[in-house]
Amino acid sequence: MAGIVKRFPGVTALDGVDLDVLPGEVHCLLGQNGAGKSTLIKTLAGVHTPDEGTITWDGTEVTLGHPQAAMDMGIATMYQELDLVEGLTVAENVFLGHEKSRFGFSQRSAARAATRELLAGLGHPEISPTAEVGDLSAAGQQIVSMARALSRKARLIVMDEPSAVLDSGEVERLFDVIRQLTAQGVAVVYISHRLEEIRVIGDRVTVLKDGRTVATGLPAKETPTSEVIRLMTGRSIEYVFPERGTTPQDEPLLVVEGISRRGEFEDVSFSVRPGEVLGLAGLVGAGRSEIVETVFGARRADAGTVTVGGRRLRPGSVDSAVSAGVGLAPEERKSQALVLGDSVAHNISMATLTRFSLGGLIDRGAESEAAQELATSLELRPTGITREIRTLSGGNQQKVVLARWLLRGCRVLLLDEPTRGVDIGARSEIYALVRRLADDGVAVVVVSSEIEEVLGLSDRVLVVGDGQVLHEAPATELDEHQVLDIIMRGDAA
Amino acid sequence: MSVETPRTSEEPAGTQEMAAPAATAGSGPSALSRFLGGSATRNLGLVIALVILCVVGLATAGERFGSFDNALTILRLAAVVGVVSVGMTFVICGGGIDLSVGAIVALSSVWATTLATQTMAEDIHWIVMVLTALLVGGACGLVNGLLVAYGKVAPFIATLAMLASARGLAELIAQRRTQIVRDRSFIDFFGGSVIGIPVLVIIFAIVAALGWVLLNRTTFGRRTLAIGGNPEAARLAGIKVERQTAYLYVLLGLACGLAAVMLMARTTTGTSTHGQLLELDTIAAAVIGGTLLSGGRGTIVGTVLGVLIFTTLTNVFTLNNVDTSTQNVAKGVIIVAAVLLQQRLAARRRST
Amino acid sequence: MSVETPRTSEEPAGTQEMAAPAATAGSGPSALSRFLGGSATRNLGLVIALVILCVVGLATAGERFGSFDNALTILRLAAVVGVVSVGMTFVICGGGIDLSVGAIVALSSVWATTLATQTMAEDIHWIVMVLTALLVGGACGLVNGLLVAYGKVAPFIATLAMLASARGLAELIAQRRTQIVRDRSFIDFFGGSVIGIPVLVIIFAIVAALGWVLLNRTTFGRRTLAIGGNPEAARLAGIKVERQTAYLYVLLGLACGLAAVMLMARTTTGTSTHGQLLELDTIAAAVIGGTLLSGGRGTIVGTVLGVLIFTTLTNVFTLNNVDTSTQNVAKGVIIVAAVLLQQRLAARRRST
Amino acid sequence: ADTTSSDSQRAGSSNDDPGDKVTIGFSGPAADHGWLGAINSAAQAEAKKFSDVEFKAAEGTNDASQQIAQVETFINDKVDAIVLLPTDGAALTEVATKAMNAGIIVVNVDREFSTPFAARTTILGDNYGMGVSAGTYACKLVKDKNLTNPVIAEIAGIDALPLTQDRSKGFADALKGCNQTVDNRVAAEFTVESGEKVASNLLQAAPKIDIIWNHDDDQGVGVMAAFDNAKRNEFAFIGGAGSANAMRWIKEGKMEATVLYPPTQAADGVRLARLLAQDKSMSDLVQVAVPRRIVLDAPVVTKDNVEEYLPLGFES
Ligand SMILES: Nc1ncnc2c1ncn2[C@@H]1O[C@H](COP(=O)(O)OP(=O)(O)OP(=O)(O)O)[C@@H](O)[C@H]1O
Ligand SMILES: Nc1ncnc2c1ncn2[C@@H]1O[C@H](COP(=O)(O)OP(=O)(O)OP(=O)(O)O)[C@@H](O)[C@H]1O
Ligand SMILES: [Mg+2]
Ligand SMILES: [Mg+2]
Repeated sequence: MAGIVKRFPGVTALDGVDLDVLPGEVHCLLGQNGAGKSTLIKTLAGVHTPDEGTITWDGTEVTLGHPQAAMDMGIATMYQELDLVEGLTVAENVFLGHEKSRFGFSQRSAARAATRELLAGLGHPEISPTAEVGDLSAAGQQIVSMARALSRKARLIVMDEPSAVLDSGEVERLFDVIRQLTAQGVAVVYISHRLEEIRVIGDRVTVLKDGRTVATGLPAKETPTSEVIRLMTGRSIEYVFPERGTTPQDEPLLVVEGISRRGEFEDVSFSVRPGEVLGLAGLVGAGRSEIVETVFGARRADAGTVTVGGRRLRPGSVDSAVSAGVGLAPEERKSQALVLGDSVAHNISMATLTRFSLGGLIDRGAESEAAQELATSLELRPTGITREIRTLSGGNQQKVVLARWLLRGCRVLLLDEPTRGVDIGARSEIYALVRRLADDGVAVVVVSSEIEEVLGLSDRVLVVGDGQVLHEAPATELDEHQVLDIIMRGDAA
Repeated sequence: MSVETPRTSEEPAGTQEMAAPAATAGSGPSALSRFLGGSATRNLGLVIALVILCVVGLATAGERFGSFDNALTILRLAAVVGVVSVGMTFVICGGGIDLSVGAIVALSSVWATTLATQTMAEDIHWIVMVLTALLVGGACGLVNGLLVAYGKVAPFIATLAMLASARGLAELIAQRRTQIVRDRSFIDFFGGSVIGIPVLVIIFAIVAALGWVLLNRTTFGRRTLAIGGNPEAARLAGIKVERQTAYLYVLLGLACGLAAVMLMARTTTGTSTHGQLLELDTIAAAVIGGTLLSGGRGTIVGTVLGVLIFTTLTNVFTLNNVDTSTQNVAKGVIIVAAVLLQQRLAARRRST
Repeated sequence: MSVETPRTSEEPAGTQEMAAPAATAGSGPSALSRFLGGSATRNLGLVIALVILCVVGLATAGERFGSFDNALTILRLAAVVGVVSVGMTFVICGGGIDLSVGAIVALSSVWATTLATQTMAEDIHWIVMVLTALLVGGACGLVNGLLVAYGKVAPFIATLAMLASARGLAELIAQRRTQIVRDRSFIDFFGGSVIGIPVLVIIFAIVAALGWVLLNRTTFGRRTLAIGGNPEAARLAGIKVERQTAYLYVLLGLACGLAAVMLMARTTTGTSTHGQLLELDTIAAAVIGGTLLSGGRGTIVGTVLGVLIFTTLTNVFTLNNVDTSTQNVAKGVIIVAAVLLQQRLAARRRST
Repeated sequence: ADTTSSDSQRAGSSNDDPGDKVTIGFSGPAADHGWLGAINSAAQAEAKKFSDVEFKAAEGTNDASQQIAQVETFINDKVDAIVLLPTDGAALTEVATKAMNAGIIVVNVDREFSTPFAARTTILGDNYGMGVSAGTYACKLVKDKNLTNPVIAEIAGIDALPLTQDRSKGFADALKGCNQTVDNRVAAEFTVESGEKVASNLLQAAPKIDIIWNHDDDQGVGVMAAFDNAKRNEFAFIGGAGSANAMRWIKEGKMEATVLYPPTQAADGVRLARLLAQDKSMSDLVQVAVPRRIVLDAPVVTKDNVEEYLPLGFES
């Protein structure tokens, strides 16, 4: 690909990008949120038609008018936003668009068998080909998406942040698969915000910044991290977790006692003091999302109580939690957090409407001022708050969700995978933000599948496995191996 | 200069979405385009369509179309549909739909003109009839709202059931008779004019203005758009989705009650046949006005323009003595042409 | 033993979703429940509703309801609505809606019974009439499809326009007269029976069976559900969303053409008033049968059950001499009660 | 023959005495309209008069297919006679023939079948005649008032119905007789609301009108409201069907005349069906049997004869 330019109304997402990929290599694509990575690979996949530039495949120049054209050429893509149809089964999704069929009649058993094989190859024989995709967890869906890319028998597989929803074990398995592929001469374009992954799996690196290629063909293993970060952000970032303060020994603010939900988790108790950051570590599917959602009242607990500042929350009532000062940044921002067709400003102020209103009338000046302030402080890109949120890149959308609860000024903040898909610069900003909030006396609960992140950010860590609290300890007393060990052993200590 | 941030071209086909993008009111748009509901581009298309219609009207029917009287006739006819359409815009923006509006109008009009109500109205004041109609409309809306919001019955089904029941009930109450409004002062009030403007038109204007404020400037409106745009996100942001949904149907029910009063004044009757196919007219007005059937987006100005376009169209046809069948054929073609034109226009403006 | 992996209870309110969760056909479900469209729970509710209706029918009208003849009457009546409902299920599953079905049926019936067509049919064979009806229906569907898929006109608007135009055109062609089918062999063929089963019912059965296979066993069906469930994902998977969308409307148009033929045989006429309110009946049948109005989910079995429920309901009412108004009131209440019951039932089964 | 005033004062006949028990099925269009409502209730009332009649009224429907199913149900039920007011005469012909073949007496009311074999007896309101009556009366007005170049307007009912076409044709044909044509024509939907709507637009279309014929007094209530709203009354307003409202307006001078369209046809049908089922004859005729075809008159009600017709006016 050379000199690719893609303009959206109002923004030039790609402004002359070059990318060349060799057979059998893992080519990593790096860049901040909004740098244009997803746009670039969508251009490669035939989703967008570039305004300028050429794509050369096997030595011949091609134009890709439709995703099917790219696939026919041998390019398969795993998109950042999961591209699955929730109402269809796993097998149907895997073979969507290239169904196994004879005379138009689908050969369902053949498709199921092939799917089963693919999933087994990915290390997930437990996912049933006949399960409905909507019922799978985000990680499960990512696996399906991967199976789908593999089912195409492509010569180039593009992966847009495949590891965002995966835990470390899953990522390892993903890497095994990638190695097998490259051994067969398949090229892989790999996008991730986790630089350590790049080191492990990558061969060469291309860095995008503001829709331009700033570096290409860097050796992945050798280039120093600081150099990559400097190329991406234009400045150097000390990629470290903020200093922990001394947690005041106040009364716990959030007290969760013995909550259970049948089939999801059992007898979970914990408490968080003001100024404390509690981390929930565990593997994908451990039920951590369910726990925080239940605490928030988005799911109704079968048993147990949640109290905030001594006040008991009504079970199953988000409203009661919100008015008690609890906020939740949910795991799936698109389906659970954002009104995609609405503006950034409105999405930010969604939980705080009454503050800007007098007798129901909204003071729009005050509203947009407050939203703009937050957008600026979170370095939202682009900064305009009147922009429709669907046009923002994934990481920037996440910032908007955080901004919503920052604006509200919560006493208790529940963050489910707060840095999923967030670039390294923004990530350290979010860490600093969380710490600052804690210092201001907010009780924070962080769920993350990145154990390093949980350990680095929290004061105290709960290790959750299979719907149970397995272990509780101050973060300083645990390391990554211990956590994995606890999870592997399984039963509660 | 447009400051919209339009959507990309990958509009999924087959979704119930107008292809024109909504502009978000940024810092720069003129007062006019701001008034046009924050989505000037889309509404501009409607205004152009309306202007073309008027030009055609003037060209073919001249003075008869251009007279002040005729304008009032159009507005008076638009008033009843308009009031309900404004309410419908809220329900659709909130992710719902209401097929029962016509039936609710019928039931309200019948209930407000029963012998008992009219006798009471005679003793006290005609306001009794108005209150009865509003009460009946609101109650029907409440039932719809409860079924949809708390009973989790699909809006299409719940309001279809209400459509059947309310019209049936109206027939039972009225014994299928046309009930004549006897109170002259009621008819004189609603049939009258204030400084040359019919009261019905004034009511429509007030309802539209209130609707505009409610949708664009209040927390109620913001919540409506949020639950329509993404109910799950709204719920997790602490919005009481169920309650808000129920409110919307009650609001529409009240609009139906008001429309019933207006219709009673216009036709001097209450009957179970009032409001036939009103659901189609109002949904069509809202949708052509840019309201997304899937919820989360819509403008009152667009809806009002939609109502005016349909009403003016019929007026122009009648002035030209076009027979109904030809009218229908032409109507279909014109609707599609207008929508296509509007899209091209939007695309053009987008790329400037 | 249910093997569904149920959804969580946080169904957003206000979405046009039946609250009953779809069961995913795992490895365990019985052949029966598998046949019931892969969502046994939901369809079980419908079957129970139908059984209750039949019990009520038997209890109140006894032999008159239970007779074989009466069953055939119900089925014959269901046949026309049923054929169109099957087509409608496809369009709705694909994320669309079609308001013009009634008008297309009318236009097809009129076109197939014009003097010219009938004369040609006399010279050649009555199949000419059938082909004409199918052609007209298919053509109307094609126009709808092109407008929606490529013109990006919202389905509601595009088909509303078609509704007006097609009916207007039918009136113009027929000069608003009822056109009588003169070909006896045509009427004898479609009005006849094969081993005691009316041909119309057989046609309905075949259409339903073909529809089931098409939706559940072919790539066409998968793609339909995909574009309805997530058009963007479907597009990324290389599906030609536009083309598939257009196909769906053509399919429904053909179903309308076939329905027109059936109606011509039933009524021995072609007229512009055929198929009135058919859009409501067919959408209602599909939706009560569990098809999501927002697309991506639906079953043919559910739709067929929906059609049968509505038809049987009317039959039971007629046998019991219930007056229309009371019927309507009762109908509304019954629909809501059935849906609510079904939900509770689904919730109950879910938790076992 | 004016059989509409089918009262029981016909002495000297034993026809009204109880006879064999007969079951009569009745099916008509949806009674969503005053005239049809009157048809239904008159039929119902007529049936109640006889202790030997079991009356089964099916749900009114505007869907021919649905109505066919109703007749099929009657056939399944083995009723003795069916009184049928078809939504569309031609569409119901086939099933009516089937009923006749099954030995059931079919009495066709108002809208005629396409073959005479489908019914034992046909009672018709005369839609064409109604138009002719209205047109003739309009011609008379033109002459009486000495109008040169009069503006004549017509407000039709549901335009897609053949009966509307018949009425309009009759009106146009009669107007031809005095060299007049319809200048403005609109079509409503037999409802008050639609009447008001189209009349409002009509008044704008024609700034001055001399004669307006409105097909239907039901929608006439709305039409009258539109006149009042626009404060227009320069024209002679002729109605149709003959509702009580219209009769009152004629008395008050708000309406010039209305053309009667008898709402008792189905009642007559029930009466005849009973006679036929019991194998009796019509006592008022010299002829022994019930005639095959009865066409009802469409008289014009004016200020002069309104008192006479007032009892026939139906409340709508
Ligand atoms: N459909 C669209 N319409 C308008 N602007 C868009 C659209 N898609 C992307 N953009 C803009 O293009 C730029 C690049 O976005 P892109 O999604 O490619 O970033 P990214 O590098 O993938 O970021 P992330 O790491 O957050 O996923 C952003 O400024 C974004 O707002
Ligand atoms: N592969 C799978 N197939 C079916 N159901 C699954 C699968 N994975 C997870 N689930 C369901 O999802 C629930 C938890 O998944 P989820 O990913 O939300 O947990 P989590 O611990 O919050 O994960 P995350 O690390 O993503 O936050 C499980 O209880 C299980 O019912
Ligand atoms: Mg991206
Ligand atoms: Mg989770």
